[in-house]
Amino acid sequence: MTKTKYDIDNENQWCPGCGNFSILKAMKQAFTKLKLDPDNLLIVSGIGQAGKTPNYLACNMLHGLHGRALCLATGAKIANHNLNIVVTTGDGDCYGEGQNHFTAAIRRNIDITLFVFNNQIYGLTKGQASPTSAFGMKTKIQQNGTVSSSFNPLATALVNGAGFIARGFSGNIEKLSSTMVDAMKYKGFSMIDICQPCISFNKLNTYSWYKERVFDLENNGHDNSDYKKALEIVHQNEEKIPTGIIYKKPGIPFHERLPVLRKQPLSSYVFPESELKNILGRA
Amino acid sequence: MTKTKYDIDNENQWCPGCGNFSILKAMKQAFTKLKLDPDNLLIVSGIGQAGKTPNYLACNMLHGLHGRALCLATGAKIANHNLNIVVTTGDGDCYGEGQNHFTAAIRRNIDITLFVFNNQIYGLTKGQASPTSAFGMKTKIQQNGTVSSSFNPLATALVNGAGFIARGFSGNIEKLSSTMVDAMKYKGFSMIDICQPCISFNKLNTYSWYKERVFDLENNGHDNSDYKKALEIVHQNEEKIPTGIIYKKPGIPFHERLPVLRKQPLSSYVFPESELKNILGRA
Amino acid sequence: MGNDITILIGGAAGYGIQTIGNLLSKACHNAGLFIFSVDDFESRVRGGHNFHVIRISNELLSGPSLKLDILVAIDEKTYLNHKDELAPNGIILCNDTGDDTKMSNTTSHIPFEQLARDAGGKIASNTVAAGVILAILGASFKDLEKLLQAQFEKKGKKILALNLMAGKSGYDIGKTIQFYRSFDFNKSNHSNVVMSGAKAAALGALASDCRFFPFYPMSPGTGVIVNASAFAEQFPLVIEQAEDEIAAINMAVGASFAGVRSMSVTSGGGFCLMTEGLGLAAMAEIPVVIINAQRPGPATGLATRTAQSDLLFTINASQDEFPRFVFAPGSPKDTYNAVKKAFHLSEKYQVPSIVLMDQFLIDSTRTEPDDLKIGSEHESFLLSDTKMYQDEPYLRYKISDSGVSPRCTPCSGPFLVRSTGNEHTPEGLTSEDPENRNMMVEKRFKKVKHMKKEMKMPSLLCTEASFFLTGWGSSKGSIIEACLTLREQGIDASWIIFEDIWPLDEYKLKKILRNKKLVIVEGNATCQLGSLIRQLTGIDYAFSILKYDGRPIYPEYIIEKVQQIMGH
Amino acid sequence: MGNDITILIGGAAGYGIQTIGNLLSKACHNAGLFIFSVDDFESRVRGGHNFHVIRISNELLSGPSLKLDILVAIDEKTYLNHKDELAPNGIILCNDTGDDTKMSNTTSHIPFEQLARDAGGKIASNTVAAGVILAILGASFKDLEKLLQAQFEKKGKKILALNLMAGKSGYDIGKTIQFYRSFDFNKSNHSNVVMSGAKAAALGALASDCRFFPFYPMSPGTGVIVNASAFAEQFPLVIEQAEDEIAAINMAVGASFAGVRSMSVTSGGGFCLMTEGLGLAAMAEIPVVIINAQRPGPATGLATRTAQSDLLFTINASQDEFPRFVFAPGSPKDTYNAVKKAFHLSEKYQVPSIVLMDQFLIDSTRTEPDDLKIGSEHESFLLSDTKMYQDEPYLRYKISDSGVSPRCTPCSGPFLVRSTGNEHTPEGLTSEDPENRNMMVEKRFKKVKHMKKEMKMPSLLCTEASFFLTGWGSSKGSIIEACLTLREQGIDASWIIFEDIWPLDEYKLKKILRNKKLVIVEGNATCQLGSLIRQLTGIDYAFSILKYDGRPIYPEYIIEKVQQIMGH
Ligand SMILES: Cc1ncc(C[n+]2csc(CCOP(=O)(O)OP(=O)(O)O)c2C)c(N)n1
Ligand SMILES: Cc1ncc(C[n+]2csc(CCOP(=O)(O)OP(=O)(O)O)c2C)c(N)n1
Ligand code: SF4
Ligand code: SF4
Ligand SMILES: [Mg+2]
Ligand SMILES: [Mg+2]
Repeated sequence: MTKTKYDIDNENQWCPGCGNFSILKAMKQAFTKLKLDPDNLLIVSGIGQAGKTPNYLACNMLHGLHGRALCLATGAKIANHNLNIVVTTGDGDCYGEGQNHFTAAIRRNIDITLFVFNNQIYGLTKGQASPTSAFGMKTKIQQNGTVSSSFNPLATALVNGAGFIARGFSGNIEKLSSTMVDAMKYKGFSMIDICQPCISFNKLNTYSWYKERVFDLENNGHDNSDYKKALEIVHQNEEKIPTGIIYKKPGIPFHERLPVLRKQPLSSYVFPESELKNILGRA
Repeated sequence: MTKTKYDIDNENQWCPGCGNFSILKAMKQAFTKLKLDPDNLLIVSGIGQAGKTPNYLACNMLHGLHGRALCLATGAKIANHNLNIVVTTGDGDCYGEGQNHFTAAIRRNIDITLFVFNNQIYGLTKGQASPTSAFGMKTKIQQNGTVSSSFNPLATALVNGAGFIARGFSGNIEKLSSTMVDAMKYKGFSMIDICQPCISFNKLNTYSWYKERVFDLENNGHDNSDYKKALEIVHQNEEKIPTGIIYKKPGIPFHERLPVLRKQPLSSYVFPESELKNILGRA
Repeated sequence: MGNDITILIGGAAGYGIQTIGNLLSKACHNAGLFIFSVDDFESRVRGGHNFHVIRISNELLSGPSLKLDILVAIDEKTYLNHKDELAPNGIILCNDTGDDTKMSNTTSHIPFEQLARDAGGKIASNTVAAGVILAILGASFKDLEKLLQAQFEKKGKKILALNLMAGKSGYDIGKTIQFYRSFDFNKSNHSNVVMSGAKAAALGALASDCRFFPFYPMSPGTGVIVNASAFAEQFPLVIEQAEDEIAAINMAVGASFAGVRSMSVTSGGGFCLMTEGLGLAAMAEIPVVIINAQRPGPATGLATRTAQSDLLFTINASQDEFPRFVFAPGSPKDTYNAVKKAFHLSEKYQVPSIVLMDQFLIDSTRTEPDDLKIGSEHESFLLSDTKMYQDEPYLRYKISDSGVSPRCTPCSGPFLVRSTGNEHTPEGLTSEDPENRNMMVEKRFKKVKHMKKEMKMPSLLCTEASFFLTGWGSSKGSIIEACLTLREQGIDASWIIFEDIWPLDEYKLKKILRNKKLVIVEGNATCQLGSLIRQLTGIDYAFSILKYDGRPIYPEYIIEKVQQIMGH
Repeated sequence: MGNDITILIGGAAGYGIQTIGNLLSKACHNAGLFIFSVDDFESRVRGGHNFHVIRISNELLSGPSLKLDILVAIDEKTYLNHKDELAPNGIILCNDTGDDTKMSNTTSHIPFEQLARDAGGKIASNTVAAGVILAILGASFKDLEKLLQAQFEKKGKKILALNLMAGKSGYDIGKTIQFYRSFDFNKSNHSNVVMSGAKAAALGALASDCRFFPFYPMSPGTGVIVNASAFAEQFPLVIEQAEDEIAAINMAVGASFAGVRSMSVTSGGGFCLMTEGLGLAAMAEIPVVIINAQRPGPATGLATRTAQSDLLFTINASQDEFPRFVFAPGSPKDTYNAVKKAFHLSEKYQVPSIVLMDQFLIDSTRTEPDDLKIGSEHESFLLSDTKMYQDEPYLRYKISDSGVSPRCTPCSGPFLVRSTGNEHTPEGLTSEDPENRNMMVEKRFKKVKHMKKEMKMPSLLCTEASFFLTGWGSSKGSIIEACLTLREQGIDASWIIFEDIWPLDEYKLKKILRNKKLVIVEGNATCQLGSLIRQLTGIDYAFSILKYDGRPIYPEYIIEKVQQIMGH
């Protein structure tokens, strides 16, 4: 592996062969392309294998609780919207425990970029079903197979007004990193749901399973400004997995919706001592 | 008002003129049509004005926490799937605090009926924005208007596989009660999002505002088995509000997905003492 | 004691009872009088039985009162529920509904609604009532006129005229009513403030340079947010309604990490949902302030009522152990100061601070001498001069003597800021190493020694007394007043009031409490402060005066219970 | 003491260390020997450094041990981390990697991987290791053969053959290694059980007629669910993964309301999210059982490690106050009984029960005499004969002397069952009336007097001793063992072990603890049991032996600390 400035001297705890390594690589490539220095980058994450990601990168890091990465990121972005914030999270983290924050972030159009490492399984806790697990998939605990149909994150995002929706595949690093670059350039909430084989626990959605199914939307002439087409694509069933930008439309990010933030980042105001004195006098 | 067997001697605490009274009436009508005795009916609710509903009805009641009615109802239904369970909840309760449970109930296809009293506002807590409040609506706290786009509950339900999706309007009791009957007859998870004017706090979405916009899908020859049509309808913007059953398709409810529940309700098994002794011997 | 009367005004929700209270309180404030007012309302928007009790005096009031000098019964329920609380010589003003069975020497029937209708609209009947009361108290019509002008100007000429007319007819009737006391409304120079706890908390946060208020609505906490949002135009503030309380606390932590002071406000059920995030703040050593505005539980309990029953929960909330600050102010002014202290110390020690309030403190309003100051609480502990980290590595969780490590914000210099809720190395990398774990637990707990020194010991009236009314938080005023009254009755009582709650120096506390007969007074059923005192010092209390019906503790209640205890 | 040795086997995650442990433990169990085994693993799926410590004896073991008689180092890290824990005369088996610098009298190099590869696949190197160890311990190859057959039969002939071959070559090498002890593997008649705490908890729930396990995965709690799910085919069980912990607790409450006993299992962070639902169960008086499987925090802390640090949080969790049961079993068998008791009493008193476990207790396995009984714990307290309610009204929250009201399930008769988390009347209608509120608070707390009588006081070895090692929960075994060892050394120690934690009768407890020199032993940094004892009785402890590095408390650790305290 070539060295990058995002490398860090910390033992990686993922299973050898895990799809996450490729995502990590794609991220480094994307940051390099964006000329984003480590000290100018904040990665916020939840708990899970995906949540460990910023531990393996030279970057500013806020590694929080299971399911709550988007809340932390939203707070940080409101505090200082000059920050470049990427959130790394898992399918359980983001669509399970944290699902309420997922739609809330979309509705706020908070200007951060979300990477969901979607291995369709709870990896770190050793293989329980996740919201994106296929209906009927068997696990140690779901011995007769899951009995819930799976959650459709991209459709949920789309119908609730998300302005940048993409899917990636850890098996195509080049493509993934270029989608990442586009997502990070987008002004507003952007998300990439990334197909990621978990070699230890997901024996159904394996590398080759994905490999056989993924195709590139761009090569198929997809017009990602077309909402109706996007709606069709997010409804596509498992047999064909479209990757690339599914939908993109410009929107007003959260920090431009509030007059106080339009002026300057919240963190950069000076303490309004005299105004305050005025008020206190009249309390 | 004519007396029904669902009446109860308890002071109603809603504001005089609130849309909830009509929903309550529609519920009584629906139960009457279904010949459901009060002692054969369980209403589970959250916290909010809508959550108070079972307090004003003769029925079995489980009045829980803000946001968690669907969880309680799911537990009760798994315990005894012979129960007839209706959930009454508000837009804040169900799409805000409790949103994660909303999609989970859909994915389980748990056989209960959900009525969301959607007044597009937090009523009981005196008028803050809710997830369904119109973008830009002003409130005491959202003084410059809300800065989040609104949540689309019906579209979210549809794209995540819900099998019975309807909208109602408190201003049309007859229609509403007949939709309620259909919803309760449906085997699986059914929901009605009910437009309900909050006269105290929502000065935008008033009775006449709704009245001008609602129309009846049935009168317009809507085929509610058509997913594509349904998808269009749930995307319709505020100017036209379709009511009636938007989408309906048969599915296998949760309690028929598990072998143990297919046999009989969980609560009606006898304690398996001898099997247990076998196991303990081998522990 | 000075001139001191109490008025209760009761009626249905939506009637505007609170508006009457506000008018009275403004009139009194303008005249330099002191008030203490309490709202009592049900968990509903209209109807039901609500009331407002306002106590007025020409001297500073420490507590509320329930001995009614004037009972204004807009509805029947008010009359029935409160007539027995009338003081000797007290008077009753009843809405005239045609039925005059209640008529007596002390009871006047006043057609509030009819007069308002005559003036142009039933809606102004609360203005009629305000007029009657102000006349009785001795205010001039000019005083009332000024107030109405200020209040209704923005609403247009018609509404203003209607209210002026309604006020006048009420005032005229009031003038005909005999009452045994009156106040001097001509004084005006004073430097008092009238505030609710909710407003004081909002101001305290602003004075601490808090800029971000992520919250999820929950009574009685929402009042603080409503008050803060009144300043959102003039100040660098973002008041953001979160999708739930979990989001609120995590958004606060995220913003604080990025350098903006943040506070969330909630009540018990919401605080439950915040406990995990509280632990994250503690583990990542990110400052955050939470107001837990208590109300009766368990669960939804009595949503619009008051309680002091989350003390032990607040101190022990969240898995495992970590230093935290807990404050429980006793009045609005104390609240202002407690919130400032909460921010200051949270930032100084990089630990979470919790301010325990309750519905009574949040919603009740009182006059206090104005010394709301802007101190140094807003000054930042963030490292701004970070040049040294160009040479030496920056360690977010550097081991230090005090346990406090250098805190920088992300992307503020040529170094990396790495925070995590997992156990971590000084660099902020997750680590499972047992030695590192020990070092980090010890680092975090090193702070406690210093934190204790920041805390005020409980206040005492005097150190020698035959017993000590011992309490905390919002019942401070009632305890003080009860104590003073008892002393007037020749009973040798003192008080011990806790405002800084956690962490306390056990040895100092033991010294203070040793050999004292403690009578614990608090708004819960299990005597939590008593348990806490025993936990910290081993010292047991002698008696407890508890109240858990969801209503505030009034001085009269304490006095009655003390007399019971003493076998009077 | 009997023949008693300890073996540590360490290597990377994913290597199958646990399988070796299981084979050893089965072989020992078949021979009527006693084991105590502990797993130590990192929060990762493969790689890193994991180890398994198994202690084997021909007598009942109360605690684990860290004095290694055999160290099996599959990787270098194991050798480096643990070589200093070797007992005198202990031996080391190292994976042969060509480098023989570590070779010594006590160290044998064994090519585990090479032998496995020779047998047909590297994957079987753990079987090689098991073979080596069993040979050293004195088992016959037949013993090993039987076990391998049972283990690999289902996996097909090829895999079975491979493992038999691998086991044989390990066994043959083992036979050549000198070791100073061996066991009798020919005994076989015994009535012991080998269980982990996780399995015991699952069995306890089944024996209590628990049928519904809604849960959200969280280490170390998930183990209980994995164990329960093994019985999902044969029993009327629904094991449902919830969308989050909030859903899990509320689903449990909903099911319990509808008449099915339910339990959820979680750890600290998930328990935080459950606290609001806990309060709902309390307010609505709906029985529910929760296992809080502790791990080090705050926040995510050390996800796969152990701690005893949620004691005070668990007792005080959720807003306001309510009766609850808290148990902290000390071994798997105790866990079985505690879970049964938790269900029984939760149903009897209609209050929530919490069982405090921890990663050490959940994951460690030990042999205990089999007396797992099915008692009356599964018998229902639900009213089934409800004929009387055809005449008199059914009052779900009827006021009674004991505080317990008649519980029926909804739709089970011609009456209405109405439950709510708001304050309510006996009928279950929400009510804000202060008298009703007082009555209901008092009704709920009436139960406590009776609840206390159900609780076991802490156990003591003897009532006179120069000091008392005082602890709770999972460290029971280590405390007992340390105590017995100290007594053998002539030190007059006793133990005091709490298993029933809350509510306790303060007076009885005071009697027991009075005038005793308490040395508190627990897995946290602030001495929570010490605080709790002081809170309940005012009695202070003399010393504390605390451990908060995320690892279990071993007897050796206690002994060392006692000796330090005594100035040895
Ligand atoms: C409140 C809480 N609940 C549960 C857990 C346990 N937990 C840690 S990671 C995880 C799931 C991880 O799944 P996913 O988000 O898909 O990430 P992956 O490991 O697959 O990348 C869970 C349930 C936790 N840490 N906190
Ligand atoms: C955990 C928690 N958070 C907040 C609240 C306060 N609360 C009660 S009702 C409500 C919102 C009600 O809005 P909605 O669900 O739309 O019902 P409505 O009153 O409009 O019918 C809130 C926030 C609560 N009870 N519990
Ligand atoms: S468990 Fe799965 S997701 Fe986690 S590191 Fe291993 S392969 Fe990757
Ligand atoms: S506040 Fe609104 S929703 Fe609530 S009762 Fe009044 S009108 Fe109805
Ligand atoms: Mg995953
Ligand atoms: Mg609403």
